[in-house]
Amino acid sequence: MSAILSVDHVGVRFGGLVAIADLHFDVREGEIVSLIGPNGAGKTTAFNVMTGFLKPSQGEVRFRGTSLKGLAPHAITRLGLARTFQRTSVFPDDTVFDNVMIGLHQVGGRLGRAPVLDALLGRAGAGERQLRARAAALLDWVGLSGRMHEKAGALAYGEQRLVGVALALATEPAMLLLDEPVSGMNASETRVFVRLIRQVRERGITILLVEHDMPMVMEVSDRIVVLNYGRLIAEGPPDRIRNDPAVIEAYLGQGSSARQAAKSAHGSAREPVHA
Amino acid sequence: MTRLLPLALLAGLVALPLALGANPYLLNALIVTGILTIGAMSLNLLLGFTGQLSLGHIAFFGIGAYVSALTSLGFDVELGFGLRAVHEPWPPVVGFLLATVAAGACGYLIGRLSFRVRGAYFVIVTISFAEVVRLVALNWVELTQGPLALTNIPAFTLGLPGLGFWTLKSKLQNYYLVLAVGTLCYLLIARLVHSRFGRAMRGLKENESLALSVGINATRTLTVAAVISAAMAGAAGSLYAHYLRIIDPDVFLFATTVTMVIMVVAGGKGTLMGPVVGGLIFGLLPVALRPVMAPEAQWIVYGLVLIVILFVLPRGIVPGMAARLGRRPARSAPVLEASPAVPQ
Amino acid sequence: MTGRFTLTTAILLALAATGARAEAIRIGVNEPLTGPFAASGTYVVNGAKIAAEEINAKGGVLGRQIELVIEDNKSNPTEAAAVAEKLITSDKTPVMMGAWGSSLTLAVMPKLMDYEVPMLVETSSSGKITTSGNPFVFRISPPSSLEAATFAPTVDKLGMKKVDFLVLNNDFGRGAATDFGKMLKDKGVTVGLVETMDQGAQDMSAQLSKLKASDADTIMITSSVDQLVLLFKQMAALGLKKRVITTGGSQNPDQIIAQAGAAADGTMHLTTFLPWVPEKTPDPKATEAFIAAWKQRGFAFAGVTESFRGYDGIRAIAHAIEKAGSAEPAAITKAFWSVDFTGLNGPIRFAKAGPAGKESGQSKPDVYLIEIKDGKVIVPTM
Amino acid sequence: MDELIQHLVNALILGGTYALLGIGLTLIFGIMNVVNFTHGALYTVGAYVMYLTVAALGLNFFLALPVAILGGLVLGAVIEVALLRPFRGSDIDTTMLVMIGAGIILQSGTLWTFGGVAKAIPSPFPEAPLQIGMVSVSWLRLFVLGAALALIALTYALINRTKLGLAMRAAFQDSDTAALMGVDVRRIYTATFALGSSLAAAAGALLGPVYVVFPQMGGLAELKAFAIVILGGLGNVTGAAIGGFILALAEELGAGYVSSGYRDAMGFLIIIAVLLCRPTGLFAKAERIG
Repeated sequence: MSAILSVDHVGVRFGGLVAIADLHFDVREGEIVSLIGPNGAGKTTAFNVMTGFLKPSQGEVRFRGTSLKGLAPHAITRLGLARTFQRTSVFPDDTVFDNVMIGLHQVGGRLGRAPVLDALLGRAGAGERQLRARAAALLDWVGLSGRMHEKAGALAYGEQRLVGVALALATEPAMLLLDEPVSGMNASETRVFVRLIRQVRERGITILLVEHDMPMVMEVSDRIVVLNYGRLIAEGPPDRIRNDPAVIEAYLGQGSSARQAAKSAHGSAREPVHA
Repeated sequence: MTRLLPLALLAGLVALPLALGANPYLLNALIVTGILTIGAMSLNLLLGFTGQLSLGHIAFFGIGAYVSALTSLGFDVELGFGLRAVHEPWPPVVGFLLATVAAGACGYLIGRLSFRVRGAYFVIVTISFAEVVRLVALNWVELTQGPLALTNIPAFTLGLPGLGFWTLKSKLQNYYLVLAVGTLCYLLIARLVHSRFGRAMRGLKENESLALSVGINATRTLTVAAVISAAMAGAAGSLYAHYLRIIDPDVFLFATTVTMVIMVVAGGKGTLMGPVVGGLIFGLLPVALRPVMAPEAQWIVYGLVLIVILFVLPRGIVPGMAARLGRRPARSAPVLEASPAVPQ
Repeated sequence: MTGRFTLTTAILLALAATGARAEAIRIGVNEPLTGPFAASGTYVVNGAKIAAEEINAKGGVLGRQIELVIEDNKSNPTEAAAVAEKLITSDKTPVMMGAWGSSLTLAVMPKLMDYEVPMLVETSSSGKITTSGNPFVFRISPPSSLEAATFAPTVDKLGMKKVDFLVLNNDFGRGAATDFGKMLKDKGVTVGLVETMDQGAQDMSAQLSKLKASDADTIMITSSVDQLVLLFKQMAALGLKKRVITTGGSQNPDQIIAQAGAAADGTMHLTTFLPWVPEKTPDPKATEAFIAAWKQRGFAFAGVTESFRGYDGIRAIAHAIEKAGSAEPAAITKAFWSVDFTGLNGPIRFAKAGPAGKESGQSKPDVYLIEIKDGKVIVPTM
Repeated sequence: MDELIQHLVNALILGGTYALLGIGLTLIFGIMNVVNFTHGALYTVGAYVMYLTVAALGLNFFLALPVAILGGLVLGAVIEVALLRPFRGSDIDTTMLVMIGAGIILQSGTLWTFGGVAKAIPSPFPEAPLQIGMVSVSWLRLFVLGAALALIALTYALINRTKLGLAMRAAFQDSDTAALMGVDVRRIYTATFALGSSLAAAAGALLGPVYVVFPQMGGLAELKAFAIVILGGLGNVTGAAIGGFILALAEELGAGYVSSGYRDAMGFLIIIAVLLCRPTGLFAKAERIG
């Protein structure tokens, strides 16, 4: 199959610090690919470049053949590339249902031609009903129907991740970038989530995910891309990655305890974009 | 319940003059309060619903006032390079429409220019804009009469050509005019907030990155909000000009913006009823304080109340009271309405 | 404290003591008690209070006491108009005095037309006030054209050749520049720069540097006393030594001497009152009595150059009510035309001004040129 | 030519106090992320303390200056502890509103206490100016420039040469990390706000004798401080110092050669122009936003 997303020799520097150096890989249509690497390897930075939150210092990202150079995040979403966020994945003051309604922004846009005028004149009735039905269906899919009327900010961490996924799905993407989707979930929640990811893929949505939960990554991925210190060090199917000496070295080099600590502390870690 | 409160308040306001008799002093206070409340409602659209603190809001109000006044008074101005702008007086209704359009256009400009910056920069840009406009009103004497004020502004007229015009000279007529415009603005804002556009504003306010990632165009959304907000402020300014029938550059004073901000924050930013409740309280407070306090002491009270509210009811009176009564703030109302409509 | 509350209360208490409160005739007083003109407005109000107490002590008007309803217009035109409306509609005052500055008075004038209530204008100097066809306006202060005309004979004596102006950027200032400029041109004097400054401006170095570079021999300045103090200090700092003549009648030389010190030495001022030499005033006895009453209340002497207008204003209103025979707006308006007495700065007698049929009343007070010499006010001999 | 030189000298003299005003404001913003709407009120308070000590108590002019600065320092510390500390962690808009409230109270309080009549502060300097060729400068203004430059130098030394300054710079970089490194961030915040406030009070105390003292004097000063700070880049101390002189120059030349009525508009026009071309200020390094 053809590449849906091409990361073409992308480099990112913050001042003198190299966050990503010459990153180059493709994701093919319909794949589930994981982007892994020790903490600070540049995974989230890579996501931010792909979704327009950061401008790369060099190289470019192409989505379905279109260069994303210079495109604002909302414009990239409109091309069909959606993402979730590591820490702040919800609109905290709104209900779960309203969260998804906000997420359906684009779909709503297709339903009405002059949204502001329609709103002022009160002409949005039919479209609104359609949107609500769709929001309810989405929540049902991710399994949050029962939480519909709760404030999103008050949900458990794992459930907030699900809201984030629902929001991303609401944009009707062709490809989904998931940033540590199962962090904060317990084992059974993770299992449910893996099933959800597979369902998403079955609907024809390509998935690229960043994750620390290795068993989950190994289970769900078709292919894995490994980053260390901003460089690609390995790429291939799970079995090959599991035994790749460079990968083992990277993880061991950092020390497994440090890895654990980094993992559990990631809630307070600073992301470049949201810092 | 949350729908009943605005209705009850509206009914009360409609009946109020009957209860007051036509006490001109109180009516005057109510009219000015009403106009400022419309200003506060429009400010709330930006401050409350998009989370952008505009401290130059009075500029739009003042521009509306001046445009409307000049449209209905006419002017004859030398523009330099041998150009002259001469304008014959038009009816105040036209002034009102032009005021709305002109203020909205300024809102567009300011939105395009200043939404490139956020936070402190945005605040200071908006203050600067208001100050520049004030200085222009002060110094372009040929057009605005400068500090002399534009006087003899005609009172509002309603009607259609051919059917005759009805001049709103009395306080009672102006009171109902302001109430009608205020209600209209309230309804428009309510519609807007409960629409897709309103959700986009809220999304940007609560989590801008996430909002962008679901395809919301931040600059466009904020600019449109600024246009609508500015246009409403301009409409309020027009009402102000034709009611007081005099406008001077002090209409652009920072203190008036601060008054509106206090109205919004105290009432509850990001709620529909907040600015109305805050507007009524802080519009009528001076009337209550006037006999017992010097103006500077009144301002001390204002400042104290602002700080105390931020301490005690950081989200404002309306959400605070709603929480205390175990009810949800008015903004969540659509959810309650919407849920039964969702097919399960 | 400038609060009108205390003032009214004091008067109410005084009236209550005489037991005549119920039938008091109310006179609205619309003055700036806060904002940039607060000091002057307060002086005028204090002068008005002295007049009211004096009149009441002599048994009042038409056998009734008078009561001043004092409202603060906050030095703001819009507020001045609102205050006028409140005085007329809520306090039912049949006649008013106000509103100090020209911008404030002009803002009030449409309300006078709307409600047909007369107002005595005690301080404002803009020509527009009496030429716009408002028959409810009666002014005892000189418009700048009158001030300029009175000053005209002195121009030759001073040997003025070229004059620059530095004026407030409002009708008060610009009006003065226009009227004096016209008078000077008629006398063959060249008019050079006309520089303006904002009401609240503090640093006029830029304007003064420009004036310093000009070849004019005289600078005519029209502004409020606070700004004059700043100007004289900054002129001294820039080494700007030219003849300075201020106009407008609200310069308050004593405050200038106190605050600008030696920087004010040699400056000349056109005033409408001569409290420094009571014997040269039109009614020396009244002047002395007024100054005595002023000092007795513990007010600073500096204030009399402003407060006498409030004093004369209320006296003129009382005369009008007396002549009207009733406290009705229409009757008082008519009666203003027959007021005739000697005020502290000349006869108060209203002549018709403005478009025929709806003339305003303008009294013609005396105008004096004084000079500050060694920290004292003198009347220069020419 | 003489006129131009006189304008330039005027601008230099004015620029010193503008810089002082700007530095105080930008320090507070840079370190605390607070837009200080009490800055103008503190400027006014500085001037009134000066007036009280010199004119009312009859204290020596040069002794009164440190008294006014100390007054600003104490008042600033009180404001920080009472009003800002409880709101730490709130968004910038909330602290702005708190500061607006405090500014209103301070300004109206001054009006209430001292009345609206402007007060003059007598100065010990000779009335006759220093005359160099056709250019004159008053001795008082020269002293004001000197004092302002000395205070700016002192502030620089404090930031760059002391332990407190080091901690302030650490908090400026990243307050969380600074806290981890053992810096008492709360103390730094109080110190910063007090320092910024004392600079505002110093500017008021220095300009009070030059002009007159009245309750609303701070309003315009505050708006000018905003302009200066935007010009130099929010949080940039050197930028604010240079911005002060640029604003003074723009005002002076604008009033001298364009129109005196728009003198005070210069600052705001500069703000708008700067934000159009270089939103982070003239002297700011490119900053990541997101």
